[in-house]
Amino acid sequence: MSARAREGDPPLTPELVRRHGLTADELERIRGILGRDPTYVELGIFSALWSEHCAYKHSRPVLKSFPTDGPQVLQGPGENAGVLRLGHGWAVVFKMESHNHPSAVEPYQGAATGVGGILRDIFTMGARPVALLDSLRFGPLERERPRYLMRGVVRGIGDYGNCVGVPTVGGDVAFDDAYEGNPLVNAMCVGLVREDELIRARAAGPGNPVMVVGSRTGRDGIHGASFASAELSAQSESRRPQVQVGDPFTEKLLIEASLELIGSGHIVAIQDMGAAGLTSSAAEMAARGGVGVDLDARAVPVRETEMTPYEVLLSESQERMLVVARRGREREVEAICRTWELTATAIGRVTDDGVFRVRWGDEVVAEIPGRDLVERAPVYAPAARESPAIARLRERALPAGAGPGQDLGAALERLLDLPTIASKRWVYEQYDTSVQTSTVMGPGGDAAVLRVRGTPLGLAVTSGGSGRYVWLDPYEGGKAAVAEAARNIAVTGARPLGITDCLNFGNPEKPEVFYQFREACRGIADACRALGTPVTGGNVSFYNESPAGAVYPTPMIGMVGVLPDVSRRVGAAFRAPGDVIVCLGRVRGELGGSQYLSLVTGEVFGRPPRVDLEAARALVDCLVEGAERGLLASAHDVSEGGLAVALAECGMLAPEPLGFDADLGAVAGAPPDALPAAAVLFGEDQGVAVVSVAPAAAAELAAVAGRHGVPLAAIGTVGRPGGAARLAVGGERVERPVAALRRGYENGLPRRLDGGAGMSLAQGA
Amino acid sequence: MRRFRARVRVMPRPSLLDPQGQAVAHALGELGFRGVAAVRVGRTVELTLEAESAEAAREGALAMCGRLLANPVTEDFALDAVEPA
Amino acid sequence: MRRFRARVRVMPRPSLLDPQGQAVAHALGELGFRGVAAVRVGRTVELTLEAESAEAAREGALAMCGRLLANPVTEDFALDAVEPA
Amino acid sequence: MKFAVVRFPGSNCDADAFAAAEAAGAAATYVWHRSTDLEGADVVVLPGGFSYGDYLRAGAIARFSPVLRAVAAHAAAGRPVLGICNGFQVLCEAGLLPGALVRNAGLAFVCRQVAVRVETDATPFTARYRPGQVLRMPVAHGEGRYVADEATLDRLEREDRVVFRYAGDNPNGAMRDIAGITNEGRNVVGLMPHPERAVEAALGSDDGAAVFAMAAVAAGV
Ligand SMILES: Nc1ncnc2c1ncn2[C@@H]1O[C@H](COP(=O)(O)OP(=O)(O)O)[C@@H](O)[C@H]1O
Ligand SMILES: [Mg+2]
Repeated sequence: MSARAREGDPPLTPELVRRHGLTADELERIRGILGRDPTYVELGIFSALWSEHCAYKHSRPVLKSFPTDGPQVLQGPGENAGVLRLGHGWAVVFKMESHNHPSAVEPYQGAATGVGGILRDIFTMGARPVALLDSLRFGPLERERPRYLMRGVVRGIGDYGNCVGVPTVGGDVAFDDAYEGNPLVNAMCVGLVREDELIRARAAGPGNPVMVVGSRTGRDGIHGASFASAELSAQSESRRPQVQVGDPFTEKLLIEASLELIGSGHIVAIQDMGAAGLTSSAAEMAARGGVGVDLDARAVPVRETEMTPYEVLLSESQERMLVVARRGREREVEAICRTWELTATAIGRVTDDGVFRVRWGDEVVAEIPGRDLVERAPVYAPAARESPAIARLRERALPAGAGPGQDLGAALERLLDLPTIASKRWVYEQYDTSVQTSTVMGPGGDAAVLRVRGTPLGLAVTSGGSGRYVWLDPYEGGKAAVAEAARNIAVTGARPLGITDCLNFGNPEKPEVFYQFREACRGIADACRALGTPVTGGNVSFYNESPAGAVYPTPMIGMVGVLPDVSRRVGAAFRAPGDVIVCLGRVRGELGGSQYLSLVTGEVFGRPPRVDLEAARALVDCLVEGAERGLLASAHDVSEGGLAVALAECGMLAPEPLGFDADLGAVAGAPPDALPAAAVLFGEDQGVAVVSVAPAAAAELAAVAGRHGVPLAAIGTVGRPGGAARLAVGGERVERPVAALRRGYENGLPRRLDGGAGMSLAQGA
Repeated sequence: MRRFRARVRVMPRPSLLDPQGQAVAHALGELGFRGVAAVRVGRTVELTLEAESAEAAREGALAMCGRLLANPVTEDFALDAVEPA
Repeated sequence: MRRFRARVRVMPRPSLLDPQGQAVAHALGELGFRGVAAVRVGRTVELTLEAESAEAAREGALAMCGRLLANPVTEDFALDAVEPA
Repeated sequence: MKFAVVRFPGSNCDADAFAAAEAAGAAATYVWHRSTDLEGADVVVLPGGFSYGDYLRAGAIARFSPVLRAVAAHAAAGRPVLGICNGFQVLCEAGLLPGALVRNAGLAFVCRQVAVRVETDATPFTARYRPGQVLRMPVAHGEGRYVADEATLDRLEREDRVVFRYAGDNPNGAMRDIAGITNEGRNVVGLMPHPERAVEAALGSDDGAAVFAMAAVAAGV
């Protein structure tokens, strides 16, 4: 039997092929695999599985350079999510994914369904989701559209995560013109599983039934995968797939049902139906297991009338899972699903012929060698060339003395009010951060820390990345993204274990973009090697472009770390008046690409901060040992806004804000080589942390730092509640009541986002 | 200027999943109501407007739907009534 | 049995503060719409019912409002239309 | 002492309530919403979450679950019932407590630690507190603004049935800062803040632990 065209199918024309996002060469390749023309349904299947989103056509060879091994790795890339060993029999399962294009079109549902998808990647591994994080990029909040997008995205993430009962404990948000036409919405999920209860999504056992569990299938998001693989343009408005609507209530039931199914032993594999729906879930599960599947698409429960096999196969309706049950256990599977008020429907079987076969009742509508479908997708090696314009910007000299006669106190106030730096409370108070009662440190500081119930362990999680640095220097920027994540983990006292990533770039067919991608990945790979944090998986999101151009190349890094004893965790906020403030790491006053520089010049240029990977590693080790020995009262790393902002945050974040007195002369160097005051205060050095210690512990910390070769300078003391924040460097002095700084910092987002136009009733106002 | 009351109805597009409507339909069934074939849940916005005429009020209300009251990507709207208030 | 479409409107009691309505009124003002004196936001529930007659469909819909669709403590309801579907 | 923690489809604080009960030294069991058997429990907890997605109105659909008949009977017998967050919403929808919980005045979901004052110790869940004592507990809800008509509010105050009030920061615009109330029999208590999330210092507060430590007062019968 061979697949045949159905009546009413459009004929195979070059136009049809093009609309499926396939090239003439790719069509030839398909003919080579099939030995004939593809049917319309088969064309749809190839289009989805060979889209950039599913096939990684442009990125695979580059991704191969990532380090993926380590003694802690239980599962590297290739499964639904990566898995690392935590100890005490527990493993952490985590993954990050983008939902940029759907969120640009419909921010609320786009973001919500992004959360739903990443949750499913985690619980299909048998893990219970315990935390969500979100990394977001928008255009400037001075404009209405970015405000509208941000409100919708945050509400969508909140409504979904809150409803399923998984706390959203971290993330980051940054704003820049580069993201105005194409926001970034990246969601990360973290789960916990007993090592011996891991399950992998590999179909096995010819004769075993294949079942769909969860929601009915509608015409949602058909061609979503290929949509995600094209630039946003005026035309994409019309090509845009039907918006997918999330149903977190059903997802919650799916979580419980799936975990129970996995624990029951009645199933051999489970996979979520994400991008390209039934097609990709079935094909991938079969290819991983080296088997075939024989499905009847007409058996799939549908929500709309007169759906075609093409639509059923490519629908991206949410909250659905594909399950391979053990033969003869269909009843048991159905029964478990029924207790969770879900339906399970058998739609086919695993076969031993390796063929991906789809029927529609009696007709065979697709018949493709399964392995070829997944593994013979084309791979491209695009040209790579640095943009000379960006190279020039990078090499452009900074203003002498780091800017003309600035009022440094006013600059600090303005930095704290910048949406990128200001408190993200407006965002994270819309998220349930304490459900599941394991959040030991929520958002607001650096990484969040969760306890692992029944063990002494703490799990630290963070996500983020600076697109500016990568734009100016992709290699250094890639390193910086990983190094910053590692610092965020280490300041809590946790040891970094590994990363997931979400690589957001423009159109890889443009040499300038592919250069950024390749170099950023090289930076990430080098940093991961140096820091001992393998890459366990991730996601590539290309074609993040709008008519105004590409977004900043933004590799987002999601990192997890472990604390052997959660009671030793360290917070970012100063704790006690009189504690000694210590600066760890070498200060170089790097203002290239900094927030301060663009504040005073209105431009983004210069060499972004360089990362000395050996020093980064030493700083991590020093922080971890300092926490382990109980020496640190607080620890916070320097990032956007530099030392001055980091110190201000340490003071402001205390439940009752604490003043401080800091003289940065010691880290500025001696004249005539002393760094300019602005550079010391606002340079965004990638390798510095500010810690506070009880006076009695200062000497021991100095010894620890010495052993790790980390430069250490005592720079001041913690002041009293409601006191003044005082900074001195060279002859310059800045003094502000810490309460006033905090008002500005806390108001940055609310004053731009609350009330007024740009609200959306569709998102419940 | 006179006062009018305009009533706008905003409903999710028929082809989109409406989880809320589904849940209500399910609940009505469990409550013993027979014959509930489908439920969709949308919004009503009641506007009290100052306008020169009913026609002007109607036009105003429609413009508001286009700008704010309905999401053009996921919803349809209808103006159900414009009456003197 | 025939099919009917019944449309139910559920509005917050006038005595109750409606912050959503206020926010919409404010936003409409910012968007430049003049003469918006007040806004209230409620719910529309569209029921597709199988019933012997329009009268039976109407009765069914009213009973559903009383049991589930409206909260008597905070909301009023009205049956806006019952039409053959 | 035995707690029954009711699970509706969409409950998501069930495990937290269960753990809080056990931490207080009680036994705990889950009861699925389709069950009508409370398994001999002394105390019933309706936990937080989003029963039926909170579609239509929070708690509106869950209140018709079969288990609610058993809960109502338990309450009518004067035995303790605690509704936390979504559980409070269900109790109001079911008419076991007066008033209603509507959309937060700020129109957004809000999750943060708030200060809550205990107004009365004359309920099985507050017997271990002093009136006037201020507790730190998180709130996490989108529909937590307590509303009722003036007569009902006056009556609640007169009869000492306001159990908890927000002290200072009212996160949802609740009338008269009401965070929790009790019924005429004083055995049914509903509150929006989450005492089960404040039972260990490691979680930021252990002020809520005593809500579950009801030992002697217990069965109330
Ligand atoms: N989108 C978000 N969701 C949740 N938490 C966030 C989000 N954005 C920022 N936060 C939290 O706010 C705090 C400060 O964020 P950020 O300034 O990005 O920290 P850092 O510079 O240490 O990475 C962190 O605890 C972070 O997790
Ligand atoms: Mg940090």
